[in-house]
Amino acid sequence: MRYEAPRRLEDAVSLLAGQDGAHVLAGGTDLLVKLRSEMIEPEMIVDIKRIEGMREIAAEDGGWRIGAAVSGAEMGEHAGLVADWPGVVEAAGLIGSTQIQGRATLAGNLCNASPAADSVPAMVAAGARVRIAGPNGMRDLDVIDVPQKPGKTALERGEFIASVWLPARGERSGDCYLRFIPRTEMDIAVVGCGISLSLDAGDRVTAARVSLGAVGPKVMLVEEAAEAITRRVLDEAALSDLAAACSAAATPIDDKRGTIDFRRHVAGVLARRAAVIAAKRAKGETA
Amino acid sequence: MSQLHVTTKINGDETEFLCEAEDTLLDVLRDRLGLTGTKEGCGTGDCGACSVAVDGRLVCSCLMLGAEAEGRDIATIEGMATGDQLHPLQQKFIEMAALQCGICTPGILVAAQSLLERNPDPSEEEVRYWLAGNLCRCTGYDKIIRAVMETAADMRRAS
Amino acid sequence: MVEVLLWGSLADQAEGARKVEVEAATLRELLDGLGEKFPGLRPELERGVSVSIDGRVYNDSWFQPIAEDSEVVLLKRLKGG
Amino acid sequence: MALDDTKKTREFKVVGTRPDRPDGIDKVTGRARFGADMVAPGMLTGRILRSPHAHARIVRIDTSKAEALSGVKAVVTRADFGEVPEDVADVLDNCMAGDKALYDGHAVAAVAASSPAVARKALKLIEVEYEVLPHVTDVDAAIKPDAPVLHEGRQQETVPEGLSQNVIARSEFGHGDIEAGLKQADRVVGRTYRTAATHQGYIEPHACLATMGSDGRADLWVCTQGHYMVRNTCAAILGMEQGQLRVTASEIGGGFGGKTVVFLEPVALMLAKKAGRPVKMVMSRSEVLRATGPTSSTSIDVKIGMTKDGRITAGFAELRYQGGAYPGSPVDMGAMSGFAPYDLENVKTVGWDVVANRPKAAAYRAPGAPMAAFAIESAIDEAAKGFGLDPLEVRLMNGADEGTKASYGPTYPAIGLKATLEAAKSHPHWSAPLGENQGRGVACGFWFNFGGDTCVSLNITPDGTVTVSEGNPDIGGSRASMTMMAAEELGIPYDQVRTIIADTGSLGQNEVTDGSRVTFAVGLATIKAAEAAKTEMCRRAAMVWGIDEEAVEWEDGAARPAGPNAGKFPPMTLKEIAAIASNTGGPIAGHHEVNAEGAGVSFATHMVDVELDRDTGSTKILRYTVFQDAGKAVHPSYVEGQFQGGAVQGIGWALNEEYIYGDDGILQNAGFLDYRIPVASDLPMIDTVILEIPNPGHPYGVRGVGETSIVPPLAAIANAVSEAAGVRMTQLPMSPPRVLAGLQGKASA
Repeated sequence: MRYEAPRRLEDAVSLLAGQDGAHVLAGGTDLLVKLRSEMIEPEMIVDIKRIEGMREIAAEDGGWRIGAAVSGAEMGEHAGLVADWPGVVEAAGLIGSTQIQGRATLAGNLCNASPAADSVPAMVAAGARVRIAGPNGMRDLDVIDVPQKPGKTALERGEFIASVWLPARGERSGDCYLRFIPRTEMDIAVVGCGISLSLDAGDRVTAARVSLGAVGPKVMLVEEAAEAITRRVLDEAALSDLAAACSAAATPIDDKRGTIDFRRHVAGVLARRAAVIAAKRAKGETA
Repeated sequence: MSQLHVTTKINGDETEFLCEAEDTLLDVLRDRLGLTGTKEGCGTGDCGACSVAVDGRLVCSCLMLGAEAEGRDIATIEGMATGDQLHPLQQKFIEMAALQCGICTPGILVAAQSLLERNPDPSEEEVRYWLAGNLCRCTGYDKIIRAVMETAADMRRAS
Repeated sequence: MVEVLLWGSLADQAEGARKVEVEAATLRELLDGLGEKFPGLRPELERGVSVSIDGRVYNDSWFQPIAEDSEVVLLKRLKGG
Repeated sequence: MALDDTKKTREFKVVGTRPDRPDGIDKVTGRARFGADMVAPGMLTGRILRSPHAHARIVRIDTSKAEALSGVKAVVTRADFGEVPEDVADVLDNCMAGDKALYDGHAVAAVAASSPAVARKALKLIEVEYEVLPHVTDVDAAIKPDAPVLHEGRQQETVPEGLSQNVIARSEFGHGDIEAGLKQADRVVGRTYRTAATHQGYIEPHACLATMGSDGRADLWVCTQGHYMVRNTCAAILGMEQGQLRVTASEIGGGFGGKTVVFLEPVALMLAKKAGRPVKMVMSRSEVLRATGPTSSTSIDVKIGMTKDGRITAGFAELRYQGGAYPGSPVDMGAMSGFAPYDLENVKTVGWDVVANRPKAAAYRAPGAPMAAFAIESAIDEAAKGFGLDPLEVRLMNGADEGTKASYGPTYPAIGLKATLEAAKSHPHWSAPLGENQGRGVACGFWFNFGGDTCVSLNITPDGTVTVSEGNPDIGGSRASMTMMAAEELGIPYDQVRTIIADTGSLGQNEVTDGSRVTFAVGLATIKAAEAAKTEMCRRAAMVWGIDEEAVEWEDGAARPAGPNAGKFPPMTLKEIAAIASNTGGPIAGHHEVNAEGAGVSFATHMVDVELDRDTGSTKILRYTVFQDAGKAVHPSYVEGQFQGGAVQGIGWALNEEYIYGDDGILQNAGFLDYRIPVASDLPMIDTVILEIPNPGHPYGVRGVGETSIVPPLAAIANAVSEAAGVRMTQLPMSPPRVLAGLQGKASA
């Protein structure tokens, strides 16, 4: 196996394009687990951390462009990001342990293409987009379209994610990510839920995006759930419609971490709780 | 298969080593540099026994390639004391019996040091969540958490 | 003569009696005596047993004395973890 | 023999204090050397090829390609091992499969190579032809007559006709008449309880470094709870004389009973023998979970008859334990210990030892007892609360005391069960208010504690400092306790003594560090060794003073003339006597070898508050208090550490830990991600109350404490969760899906 640490984007692209079995290394917290367990036997590892810009967080069009090698811990220490997208930051800050968060990245979490990835529902709810570098130059893609099925992404040969862009956060809007795990830390999400919403002066929901993780082959955007609360105040009735819509949309499986009934039920519970927190944040109250 | 030549700094000392591309930093520390204070408990980032600090950031050395150490500044348990002067955390852990078998102790000490560098006055909950990635099976964590909080208090008084 | 209490399922191998009598002044004499008097007990004795004498458990001390009025209870071999 | 002249009423100067442990600095600086930290010149890496099937006949193993790979220095299969004595036959078969692979992960071959990478490649080149057989992993399924059979002809005479060959043995304990007892009851609680298999969860994987010369002499460096056991077992398996094999114990990174057996060691020695070079073997975490010694999964029926006022008229339990692929589950100890805290007129327990296609069970801290206590203490709690009675009062009313006939047979000497219950009743925790969705649970627990072969050698150095050599690996701070007892007995300061763990070449046979025996038995031998040294030092003083030996006694660290015609001599301190040792006959030492018997039992009561999240079924531990009898706490911090560690292993067992096998018989969670042991943020502080009811069998009254602390938590937490949920939880782990199902009224989960 070869290890390469190119300094320029173009070199990374040509390395990746020119070699079968080449894998991208950013944080490495998923890649190295697969490497050591021989689930993958890469011919080459391309470490993108020395490429200019990969480790920057920059303001752009009112939102934030986050380099693909920025770790969850670094995001948590960036005041602007935390203020605008607390949901996305807390999602990245929940992955694994303090040690894992010191390395794990949004792009890595996304490209591992696990249905239970913690940061993905939050990014989907936020309407995030990724900038992909490849042999034919750069292209942008919505985060929701990156994973296709467990372990498979939409990236072509030679392509890798260079950065993630979070749009501007509208007025009176807030986001939140919650997950259910049996312990208080360290587990893979049994269910994950990201919600981003905006409120009008009367606290009625003007826009909402609701996303669920670990309840289907890939992270899903639940239109019906957003519909259930749009143009309504988040009272008990709206919240239970939201919960019902999420439980209905969920298509979970039974596995060692949870049962179908449990995941369906908890999807509704988390959606309800996440909406309440997102609304508080939208109103500027600390949640 | 040619090995990689890596130049880095470990516990303040300029260090060079050769390693395979697939060797992890943990493999390098233990098998090539003889620094066996950093332990392997799982090899998958789930136990924290391999915790080190890289450029001041707490990470699992089993989930980092040795090659990535090029030009980095690495701190391991062996560098925590200065000469025969133990770090206050090391001293407190002994005094308060905050270890039994001791296999998790190096990882926990490195992690706790990293916490106190960022947060000189952590609450019990903050200590518990920061150390959630360092598994211990002997102590039930009680004396470890107390030792970290008392050390923080001592260091605040001393500073 | 010493009275020995056997555990429930062992009684089936000693003609159904929970309490048996054996001529013994030491642990070794006790175990040998039981084996001779009740051949059915031999498989279990060979697998190894513990013996409680007056509330304290002995595994191997052949020459541990046993008084006539000692409380002697046969136990499955006790091992720890 | 245990000394009967009890010294318990004396004033202790060192015992009972909290000095720093002697091995502390090495452990906090990373210098301490554990199993995987040793290297040797010319060392090879050993790795094991493991069966991917739960049950399969091994038709053929072709190692030729592996042997041909450059860098491979030795390949081992079962064919390399000869016939072995009957008592280690199962141990060998478990270390290296014979004609059948009996569980997912069972070792079938091994290689030693010049590097880890070559070793990994070599394993892939070994071709094994398997004839896959049907398998069974559940204990109740394994009993059915039509279940796949693992062994022929291993069924003991105690098993009635017509049951599957997988049922190995039946045992029955107790006294009185159950049926009569049940009739006297105003109410009978009868339920079936099930617990999942759990692993000891030590953070250090098994590791060893083996060297064997062509002269048949060998050395082994290994992390183990008993290097003398390793020596004897490996010698038997390899057909060596025990004296030819010297085993050195490394620091051990946790064991809890899981390192009281051998897995890698015979294979490493065989590889080293064939390769003619040292071989190091280190297990991965997945190998530790798939192929070492988890404890049994169980299925237990309990019936408790109770009168309105809380008296238990009958206690019955039928316990089915699967002990993995070989006979020897800890069901008997579960059946004997379950009702041990109680004074019962009618009690009966029946234990079934069953085999299944799972790794061979090893001991896990009070082996067999936690599961039995979970079932029995849950039923007692349900019966008491059924009559609206206070669960502590009911346990006090039925509690065992001095003179009680124990459920497993003997009459108790002085014991501390009621003292722990009284302490619990008067503790502020018992009367603290509870909030919504919160519940409080209590449970009692017991463990036998053991003695066993023990050797200690104590030497006085020329400058008068003291070294103690013991043969029991120190997991929880026992070097500190031995140092304290030696210092106490010699009347010198703690820091004048240093205790080390000696290899098998330096001391006689020592029993494994288990059975909470070390502080009891090694402590006893340390005290006797110190006494022997004192006797010799008094003799030397008598020589110098020209008086009779009998007229000299040892007091406060010095020899002093005593008795009417002893004469007036200034006391000679230990250091003064040591300085002239070579002038008065030679170096001074004391040693003691004994099979320490008569260990005292240890009782505990645990109390826990939980809070349920009714929407998700998850359980939060709010408060936890342990009340346990230690006889005499030599080093209170480490006694507290045993209480806290046992309680938290119990919390993991009760809420989250389980072996999950798929229908294909393959372990699905062979890693710390999905085998979920408690993390720091899951827990509150664990409060402890140490009670001291002296054990007559030990000079200082010491009782073993290490194991009892894991017995009550499963039941205490189940009782708390059941109260908070309003439905009786009968299956462990009480995972959120199970608790949620219980809350949603889908029968008792």
